Amino acid sequence: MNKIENGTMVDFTYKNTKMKGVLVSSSEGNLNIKLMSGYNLLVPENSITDIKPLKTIAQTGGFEEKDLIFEHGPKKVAFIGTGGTIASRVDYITGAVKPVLNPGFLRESVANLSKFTLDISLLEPVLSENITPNDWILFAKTVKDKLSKNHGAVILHGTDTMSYTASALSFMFQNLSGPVVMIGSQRSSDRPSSDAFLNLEAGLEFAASNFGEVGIAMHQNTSDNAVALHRGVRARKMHSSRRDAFRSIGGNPIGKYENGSVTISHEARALSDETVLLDKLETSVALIYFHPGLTAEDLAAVTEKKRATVIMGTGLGHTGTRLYPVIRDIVGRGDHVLMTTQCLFGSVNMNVYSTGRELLKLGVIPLSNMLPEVAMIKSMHVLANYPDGEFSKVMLSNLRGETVDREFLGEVP
Amino acid sequence: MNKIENGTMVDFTYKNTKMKGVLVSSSEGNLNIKLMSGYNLLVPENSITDIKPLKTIAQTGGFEEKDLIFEHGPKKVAFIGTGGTIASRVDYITGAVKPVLNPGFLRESVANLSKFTLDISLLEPVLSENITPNDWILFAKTVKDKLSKNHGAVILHGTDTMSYTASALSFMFQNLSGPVVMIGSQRSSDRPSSDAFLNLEAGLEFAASNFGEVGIAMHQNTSDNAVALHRGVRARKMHSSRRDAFRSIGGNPIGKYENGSVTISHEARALSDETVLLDKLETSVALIYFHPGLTAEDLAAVTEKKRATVIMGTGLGHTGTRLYPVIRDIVGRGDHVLMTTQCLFGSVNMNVYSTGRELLKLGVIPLSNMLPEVAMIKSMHVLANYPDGEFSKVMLSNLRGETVDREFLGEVP
Amino acid sequence: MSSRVMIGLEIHIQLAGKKLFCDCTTESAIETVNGKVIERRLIATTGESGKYDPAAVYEKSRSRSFNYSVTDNSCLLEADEEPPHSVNSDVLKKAISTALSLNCQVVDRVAYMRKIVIDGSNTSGFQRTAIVGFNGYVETSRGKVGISSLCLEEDSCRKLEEHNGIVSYSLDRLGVPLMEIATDPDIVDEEHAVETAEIIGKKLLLAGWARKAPDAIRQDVNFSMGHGRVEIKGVPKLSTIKAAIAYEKERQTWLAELSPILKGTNWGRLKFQDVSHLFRNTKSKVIASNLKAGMNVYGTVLPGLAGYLKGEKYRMGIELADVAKLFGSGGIMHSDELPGYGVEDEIKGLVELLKPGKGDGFTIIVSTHKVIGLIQDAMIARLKKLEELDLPETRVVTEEGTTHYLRPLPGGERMYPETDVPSIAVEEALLEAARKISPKSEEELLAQLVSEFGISKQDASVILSTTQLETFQNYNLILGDSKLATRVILQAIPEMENKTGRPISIPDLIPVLEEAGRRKWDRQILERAMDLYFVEHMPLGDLIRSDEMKPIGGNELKSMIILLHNEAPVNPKNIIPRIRSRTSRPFSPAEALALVKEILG
Amino acid sequence: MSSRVMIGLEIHIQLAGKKLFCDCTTESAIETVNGKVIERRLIATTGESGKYDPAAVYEKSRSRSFNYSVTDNSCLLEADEEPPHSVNSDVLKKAISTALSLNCQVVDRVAYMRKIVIDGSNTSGFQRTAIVGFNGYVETSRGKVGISSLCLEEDSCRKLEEHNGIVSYSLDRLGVPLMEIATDPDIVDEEHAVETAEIIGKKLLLAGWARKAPDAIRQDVNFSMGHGRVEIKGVPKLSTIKAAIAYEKERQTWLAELSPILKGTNWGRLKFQDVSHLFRNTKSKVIASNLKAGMNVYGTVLPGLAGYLKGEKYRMGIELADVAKLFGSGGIMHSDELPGYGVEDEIKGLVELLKPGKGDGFTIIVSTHKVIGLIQDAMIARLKKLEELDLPETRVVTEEGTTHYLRPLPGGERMYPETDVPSIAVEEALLEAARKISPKSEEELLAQLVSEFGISKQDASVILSTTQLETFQNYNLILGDSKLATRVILQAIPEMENKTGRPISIPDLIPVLEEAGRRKWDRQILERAMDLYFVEHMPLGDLIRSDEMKPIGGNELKSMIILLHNEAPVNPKNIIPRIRSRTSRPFSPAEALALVKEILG
Repeated sequence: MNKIENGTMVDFTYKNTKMKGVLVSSSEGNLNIKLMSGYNLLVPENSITDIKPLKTIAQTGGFEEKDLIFEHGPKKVAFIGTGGTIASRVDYITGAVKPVLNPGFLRESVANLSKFTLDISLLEPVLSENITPNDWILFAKTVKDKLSKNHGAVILHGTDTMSYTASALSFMFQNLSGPVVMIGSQRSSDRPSSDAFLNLEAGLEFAASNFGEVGIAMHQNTSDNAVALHRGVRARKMHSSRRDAFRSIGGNPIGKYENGSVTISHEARALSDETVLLDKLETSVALIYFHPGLTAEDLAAVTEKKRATVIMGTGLGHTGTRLYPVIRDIVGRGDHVLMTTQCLFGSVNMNVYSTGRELLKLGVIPLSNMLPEVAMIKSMHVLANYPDGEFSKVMLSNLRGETVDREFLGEVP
Repeated sequence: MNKIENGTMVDFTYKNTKMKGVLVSSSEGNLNIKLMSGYNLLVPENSITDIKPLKTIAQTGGFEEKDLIFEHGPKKVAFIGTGGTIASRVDYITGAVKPVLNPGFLRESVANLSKFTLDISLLEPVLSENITPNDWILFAKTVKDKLSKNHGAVILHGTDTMSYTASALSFMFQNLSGPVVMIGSQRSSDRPSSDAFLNLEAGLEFAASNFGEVGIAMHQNTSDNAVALHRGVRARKMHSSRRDAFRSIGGNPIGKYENGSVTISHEARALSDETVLLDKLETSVALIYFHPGLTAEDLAAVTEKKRATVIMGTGLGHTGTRLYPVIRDIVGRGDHVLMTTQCLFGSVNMNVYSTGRELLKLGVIPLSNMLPEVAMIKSMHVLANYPDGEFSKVMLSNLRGETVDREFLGEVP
Repeated sequence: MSSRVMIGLEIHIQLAGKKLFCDCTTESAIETVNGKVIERRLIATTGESGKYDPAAVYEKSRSRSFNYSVTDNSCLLEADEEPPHSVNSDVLKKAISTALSLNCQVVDRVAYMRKIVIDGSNTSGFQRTAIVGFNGYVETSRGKVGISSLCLEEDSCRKLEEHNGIVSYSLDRLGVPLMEIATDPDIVDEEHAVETAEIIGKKLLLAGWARKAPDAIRQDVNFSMGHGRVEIKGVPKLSTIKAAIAYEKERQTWLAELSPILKGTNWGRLKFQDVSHLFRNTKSKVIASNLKAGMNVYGTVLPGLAGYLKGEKYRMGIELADVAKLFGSGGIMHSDELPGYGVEDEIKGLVELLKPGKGDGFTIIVSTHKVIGLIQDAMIARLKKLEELDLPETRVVTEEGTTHYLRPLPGGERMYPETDVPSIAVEEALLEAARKISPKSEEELLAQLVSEFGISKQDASVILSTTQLETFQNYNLILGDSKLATRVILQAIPEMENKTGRPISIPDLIPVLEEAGRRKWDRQILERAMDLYFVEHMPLGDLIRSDEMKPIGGNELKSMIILLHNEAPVNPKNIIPRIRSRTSRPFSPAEALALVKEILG
Repeated sequence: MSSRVMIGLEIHIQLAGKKLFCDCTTESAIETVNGKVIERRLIATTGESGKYDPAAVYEKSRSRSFNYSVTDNSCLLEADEEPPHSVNSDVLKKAISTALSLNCQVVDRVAYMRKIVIDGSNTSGFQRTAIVGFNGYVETSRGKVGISSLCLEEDSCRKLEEHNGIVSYSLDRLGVPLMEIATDPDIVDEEHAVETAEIIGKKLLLAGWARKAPDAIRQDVNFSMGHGRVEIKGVPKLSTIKAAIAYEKERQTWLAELSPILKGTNWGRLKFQDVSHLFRNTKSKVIASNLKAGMNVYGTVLPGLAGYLKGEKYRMGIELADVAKLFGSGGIMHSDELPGYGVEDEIKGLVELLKPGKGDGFTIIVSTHKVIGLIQDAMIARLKKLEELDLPETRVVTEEGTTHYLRPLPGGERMYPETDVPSIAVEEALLEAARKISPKSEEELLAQLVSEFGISKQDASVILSTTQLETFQNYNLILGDSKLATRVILQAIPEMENKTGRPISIPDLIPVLEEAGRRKWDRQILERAMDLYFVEHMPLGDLIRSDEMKPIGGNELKSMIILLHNEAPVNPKNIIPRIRSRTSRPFSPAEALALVKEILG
C-alpha cells in the first residue's frame, strides 16, 4: 500500500463503501484522496481496505520559465515577482498555494493586459515575512536593471511586509527614471473574488504613468472599483485581512485608478532622467515598542549593539523616566535614539510636555510624523550612506516624503 | 541681584529701556520677567541693569486638599485623579502645568456638575508615561474602595497610557458594582478650547449610568458635540494629538453621550452586586514588534527572563522563520508565546498560510483580534491569577470582551 | 428512449442559530446596514487541469458585476474580507446526528472544500462544503432509497434583483449552515420522490433545527431517462417536485421524438438581422417601448422548425426563449404564435425579408447590437445539443412546476480544498454527542415532551409542528420551568410580536429570559418585563433595577400579607393570587407561603 | 474735561507666504473642504490671580457656540488638533528687520505667549503672540512717535456670520502671520495719526512682505482725552482713522457735558415689559415680521433721557442700541425718534402703559423672553458707566468712521506663556540676516530695481506699488532672468488670470517657473507652458515631456537653420525670431547663434 504513488487513481473500500479517487498525498497516518465527485477525503490509512492502483494521472503543469518577455502592447513595464499571495497559484488537488506565475493566467484575468509588454522576471520566491534587508538590495538592483529597459516596474510582493520593502526601496532610490509600483493581494489569485486582478490592472497603469516614486497599489475600499496608489514611505498595512488594508497614514494617496483611468497627484515626485541607487544598508537598528511593562534592562538588552534605536513612544513622543539612563548611555556612546509615536497617526512633538523636553535634552531625535517602521528603515539607509556627523540632520530632513508637512482633518485619525 | 526672590515686582533697565514686572524665575542665565503688559520677557541676566525689588506678589493659591466630598447633586460618583493633562492647572505666570485639581474650576467649567456629588480623591500625580503595573494595582484598590460608597467612578488619567491602564483595570476587576470611566484630555484644561470640559461632563454621566465595565470616555469626533465610551480592552490611542484620538478598534463604542444624554449599548456588561478585584499581576511579559530587521538574537535577548512573550506579527500573525528556534526554546522551557497582529485592525488567523500553521505547531497561541497591548496585559493578569496549566485556555477565552467575535465592515480599517 | 427513469433528490436544509463559519446569526432584522453596498466582480480562473469549468465559462461570458447589501447578520467574512472562523461545532454535531439517523457512515475527518460558483451568489466565488456522511439509506414504501452523501455547506447570498447586468444580492443568507442530503437515483417516479423528500424533511423539522423561514428547505431534483442527467434547481415545495418531474418527463419524451426529425438541419441559417424598420408603427406596446428605449428588433428564420415551436406536443419555442432570457431579453415571438401580441401587420414584411422556406419557422426578438450575436451563437449551440439529444444541464423550476434552461452542469473541475479551515477529526466524543441529540420520530418526541416536561399533548404538538423543539428546550433550561417556557413560546412571544408588529428574535429575548431564570420571575413578572423591554424599549439594566421589578420580600411582604389578612383571612390557597392582585413586583411564592404559615401560627 | 488728547496706533500687517506655526499658505483657493465644519465651544477659565478676564467673562455671558469651516489652507493646527510647529523663520526674520527699521530694541529671546480670546476667533481660545522689538520710534512731521512694541502674532479666524447664537468662522485666516506695531500715545490729532500710520504702513508695503489682500493692513486706534482709554478695533483705511478719531472726540465731549446732568438718575426704573399686544396691527413691517416669527416687543421708560437720546448734540440712543445689538437684537426705537419707522398709532398706548414722567424718554425693542433680562441688565450697567464718565472700552468702527461699543477692555490677566513653542534665541546671525533684508525707502528700492536688475523705472514702480517686490526677487532667482520675471509678474500672470477667471497662486506657479529656470525656457515657451498648465490643466510631468516642450537642438536645429537659410539668408540678428516663427519648442539661442556662425562659415 505504501508503494502507491501520489497522483495515482485508486479503487478502495472505506467504511464498507467502495470508492474511487486520486491519491493526492499522505501525511500523519491519513491519506488524502480526491474522489470523482471532486471532494477530497481525509481517511486514516488503517481504516481503508482493498486499495488498488488503477492508473497514474499526470500532474498539472505549472509555469516554469523564470524570465520572459510577454508582448502585448506598446507600454513597456517590468514585471518582477518576489512571492506573496498575488504571485501564487493554487494546486487544485492539494489546495496548496505555489509561488509561480502563469502568463496565461494573466491574460485571462487582467482586463487591460493588451496595452502592455511585460518584461517578466521571477525572483526566487520568498514569503514576505521572511524578507530581510538583503532581499531589499536584490529587489532594488533588479528594479534598476529593469528600469533601464522599461518605462516603469511593478513588483509583486506579499502584503505582510510590503510597506517595509516599499520604504526601503524609496530610500535606496535617490532618483527614478520610472515609477515603481508594488502590488499585493489579500485574497489569493486562485479565488474568483481575488483582489489581485484589479490590483494588477491598476498596477500596470500606474507603472506606465509618470511619477518617480515607489508606490503601493492596493484596493482603495472594499469594492472592486478603485485602487489607491500609496506613497511607499507613508503606507501601512492597517488590517490583517481586508483588501483595503493599506492606508496612506496622515495624508491622501498619491494616485488613484478608477473607471479605467489613472490620476497622479501633483504631490508625487517627477521622473528623473536616470535611476540612482544607493544600495547600502546598515542593519543594526532597533525598533522598540514602549509600554508600561518595558524595563530599562529590556531596552538595554536589545539596543546594546545597535547603531540606532527607534522608539515607538506614547502620545507626542514619550517614554518613562526609567529608560533615561539607558538612553543617555546609547547617546553617550555615539549611537542614536529616535522618537516616533505608537499612535501611528499624528506627529511627535517633544516641546509640549516636560517628558518630551527632557528626552530632547538627552539627545533623542524627534521624527515628526514619520512612521516608526519607516524611521527604522530610513536609519538603516542614512547610517550606511551619509557621514555619521550628518545623521541627525538627514534624519530630520524630508528625503522622500516620509514626513507629512501638513496633516489635514480627516474623518477619523 | 541674586537675592531677589521669585514673585517680586521689580524695576529694571533692559536695552536702555526702563521696565517694570514680576520676576517669575531664572534658569540657564536668563531671567523670566512678566511685564505689566502681560508679556513674559526672557532676558539674559547679564544684559539688564538697575534691577530693583519693589514688593512681593502673593503666589496664586492652588487647591491643596487631597480628599474631599464635593456635594452638589444626588448622583454619587467617585472622582479619582491620577495625573495627566486633564487633572492639570496652568500656572499663569510661568505657564507650567501643575497636576492639581480645583473643584472651583470644575464648577465653572463642567456644565452638569450640579447633578452630582463627587467623592474626590487625588492620588500622588504621576505622568502617564511613567505609569507601571504597580500603579495599576493602586488605582484598582482605590476604585474598589470608592465603589463601595459611590455608584460609579471616574478616573482622570493621562492619555498616553490610558488604554493600558483601562485594560489592566478591566482584567483586574472580575466584577464591578458600578461603572468605571476613565477620562483624559488632549488639550490641557487651562485652554478655553480644552476637550476636558465635555469629557468630564460625559464621564460623570457615564459613571452614573448602569454598566459594569471599565470604559474610556473621550471625544467621538473633532467637534465638541459627542463623547464616545470605549470598552477599556478595545480602545487604542490612534493619534498623538487629536481630541478624537481614541478609537474602539474593530467595533463600535459601548456608549455615547450626545445632546445631554447617555446611551449604553446592550453589549456592555451588566453591573454586579459586588466588586471583585483580582489584584495580582505578573510583570515579566515581553511585547515584541516583529519587523524585517528583527533578529533571533534580539528576540532571545528580551524574552530570556519573560514568562510570556506577545509578538506583534505581520498580517494574519506571521514572523520570519529565523525566529523559530527562539520561539521553540521559549515554549520548550515552559513559557508562552502569543501572536497578535501589528496591523492592529483585524484578526490573526494562523491557518491560512504555511507560516501560521508552522508557528501553531511550535506552540504559539493565536490571539484572534486581541490588541497587542491588551494581550500583554492580559498575560500579566492570567499568569498571576490562574494555574499555569490553564494559561492557554484562559488566554483564548474572551474574559472581558477583549476579542471581538464579529467584525463589521466599517468605512476604513 | 424507453430507458428507465432515474430520480435522485438533493435536499437542502438551512439550520438555525449561528452561521457556519462566523458568529453571525442566521436571522436578520434589518435589510441593509446604513445602505452599505459592496460592488464586486468575479474572475473565473483555470481549474487544476488547466481547463475552466463549463458553468464558470458560461457565467463569465455573461460578464456581470455584483452588488452586495450588507445586513446586520453579516460580518467581514460574508464580505469576503477575512478568512473563515472555526466550524460551528453545534451544527456540525447536528449534521453528524442527521447522518447517523440516515444510516450513513460518518467520515473520520471533516475536510472543507471550495466549490467554485461565479454567478455571484458567493462573495468569495466559491461555496465551502464538506462531506460529513455517506452511503446511508432511508426506508420508503417502495424500498430503500440510498443516501449517497450528507454535506454541511454554506448557503449562498439571497438574490434581490438583476438590472442592466448588475446582480444585487443580500448578504443575510450567505453562510447560513446548509445540510445537503443527496439520495442515490433510486427513486422511481414523482410520487416516490415526494414520499422520500417528506421522510427526510420531517426528520429534520421535528428535530427543530431548521430555520423558521419559508425557504428553509429546498430540493434539487436529478432526473434522467436515458438522455443524460438534468438537475432541476431550487424546488421549494413537495407539490412542485411532482409537477417538475412530470413536466421534465414529458419534455424529454417529445424531444426524443423530435430529435430524428431535426437531424441534419443546417442551423447556420439561423442568422439574426435588424428588422426594426418594419416596426416603426407597431401595435405591440412592448416592442414600441423597447424601440423607443434604443433597442432593436431582430429577426431570423428558424430552419425546419415550423410547427415544432408551439405545437400540440412540441415546444421548441420555449427552448429558444430560455436562451434569449439568459441574455436579458424578454423572450421571443415566433411564427407558431404569430400573429399575436399586437404583431400582425408586420408579418408580411418579415416573411418578405427573412424568406423562410418550406418547413421553416421564423422568430423576432428585441435586443441590442452588443448582445444579439451572443444570443444567436447560444441558440445555434442549443439547437445542436437538442438535435443530438444531449440533454444534461441545469434547469430551474417555476412555481407551477415547468422547468427552464439555466446553465450547463458544473464539471468536476470546480472543487479544491479549503486550506483556511483545518480539517476536524470526528472523535468518539463528538459522535457520542451527536447520537445523544439524534432526531426522534414525531411519536417519540410527543411522548417525551409530555412525560419529561409535563406539558399538554396539544401544546407539545404545536411546539413540534412549528419546529420549536430546540427553542423550547433552550428556554426550559434557562427558565428552569417547562410550563413557563411553553407559555413564552406559545403565548407571550406571539402577543409581543402582535404588539410590536415585528418578530422577536431569540438572541434579543435570551437576556430577558436569563434574568427571569436567575431572579425566578413568575409568568406575570416575565410578561411585564417583556413588555417593558420590547414595547417600551427600557434597557435591560434599567429594567432589572426599576421599582416595578424590585422583588418584594421580608418585612415588606409580611406587612402586605398582614394587611391582606386584615381585609379577609388569608390561606395558602388564596395568598398567591391575592398578593398578585396588589403588586406587579416579583416575590417568592415559597416565602409568601412560609409567611402565611407564620401569621396563621 | 479739557485733558490732552492722546492717540496711539496699533498697526496690524499680515505677512504673505506660510502661516506662523505651520506649513499652510496664507492664501486659500477654496472656501471649505468638502463642506467640513467643526462645532466647538470655548470655556473661560480663571486667570492666574483666580479672576476671570473681564472681556472673557463678558463673552461667556453671551454663551455662543462656534462653527469653523475647514479651508484648503488649514491643517490640524488651525483645527486646534495638534501643537504648533516651529516658528516660521522667514517671517521672524522680517519682523526683526521691521523692528530694526523702526529703531526698536530687539529682544534676546522671542518667547511666545497665549493671549486668551474667547469670542471664538481662535479655535484654541487664545492667540499666540510674542514681543520681537520694543522702544523704537519713527520720525514724523510733528516729531518722533515712539514705537512701544512690535509683536509677531497669529491672525484670527475670519468671521462669516452669526445666527441664533452660533458664530461661523472660516479657518483660512487663522494663523496668518501678523505683525502688530504699537505706538506710544504720542500722536496729537487725527491728521498726525494718519501720517504716522502711513509712514509705518508704507515701509512694510514697499518691502513687499504683506499679503496682497484688501484686509492685509488693519489699524486699532487707542484714544483718550482724560476719561480712560478707548480702543477702536479694526480700522481698515487711513481715511477711517481720521473719521473715527473725530467721531470719538465729539462723542466723549458730549458725554462729558451730559454726565453731570445725568448724575443721580434712578436707572432702576428702566424695566422692560412686554408690550406686544399694542402692536397687533402695526404698520411697521420689521416689527410685524418679528412678531410673526414668535418674538415680542418690549418697552421701558428711559429715566431722564428725553431729548438726550437723539438731540442735536447728544446721542444716548445709539449707546443703548449698541448694547441691544450685542444680544442679537436689531436695535431700539426710542421716544426722540418716534413717531417713525411705521410706529405711530401705538405711541399713545405705549405712553399710557409705560407712563414716562417729565424728562423721561421711553424705548421699545424686539427681543425674546430669554434675552430681554440680559439686555436690561446690560443697559443699566452701561448707563451707570456713562453717568460716571467711566469710558474705557473696546469699540468697533463702521466704514463711515462711527464707533460702537463692542466689549470691555481686556485685562492683564489674559496672557501666559505658550510652553508648546520653545523660545528662540535671537543670535547675531539672525540679526545680520534681518539687517540684510531691511526695508528700504521707495526711492532706494526704485533705484535698486533699475540698476541691479535692469528693468524699466515704470515696471519697477508698478512692482513696488503692487507690493510684489519679494515675488519679483523670488521669480528672478528661480528664472535667472529679471526681464522674464518682470514679464511674468506684469503680463503673464494677469493674462492667465484673465483667461482662467481665477487668481494664479504663487505655490501653484513655482513648479512651472522652476522647470522654466532649469530648462532655460524663453518667454514664449514659458507662456505656452503656463497656458498648458493653467488653462488646459495638463499635469506638469506630462507637460515637460510633451512634444511641444521638447527642446530642439543639435542636428534638428541645424537642419532647420539650413532650411531657413535656403529660404532667405540667416544672420545672427534675424535668426532667433525666424526660428521662433517656425517652432514653439524651446531652443538655446546661444546654440542657434553658434550654428549660424558655423553655417555662415
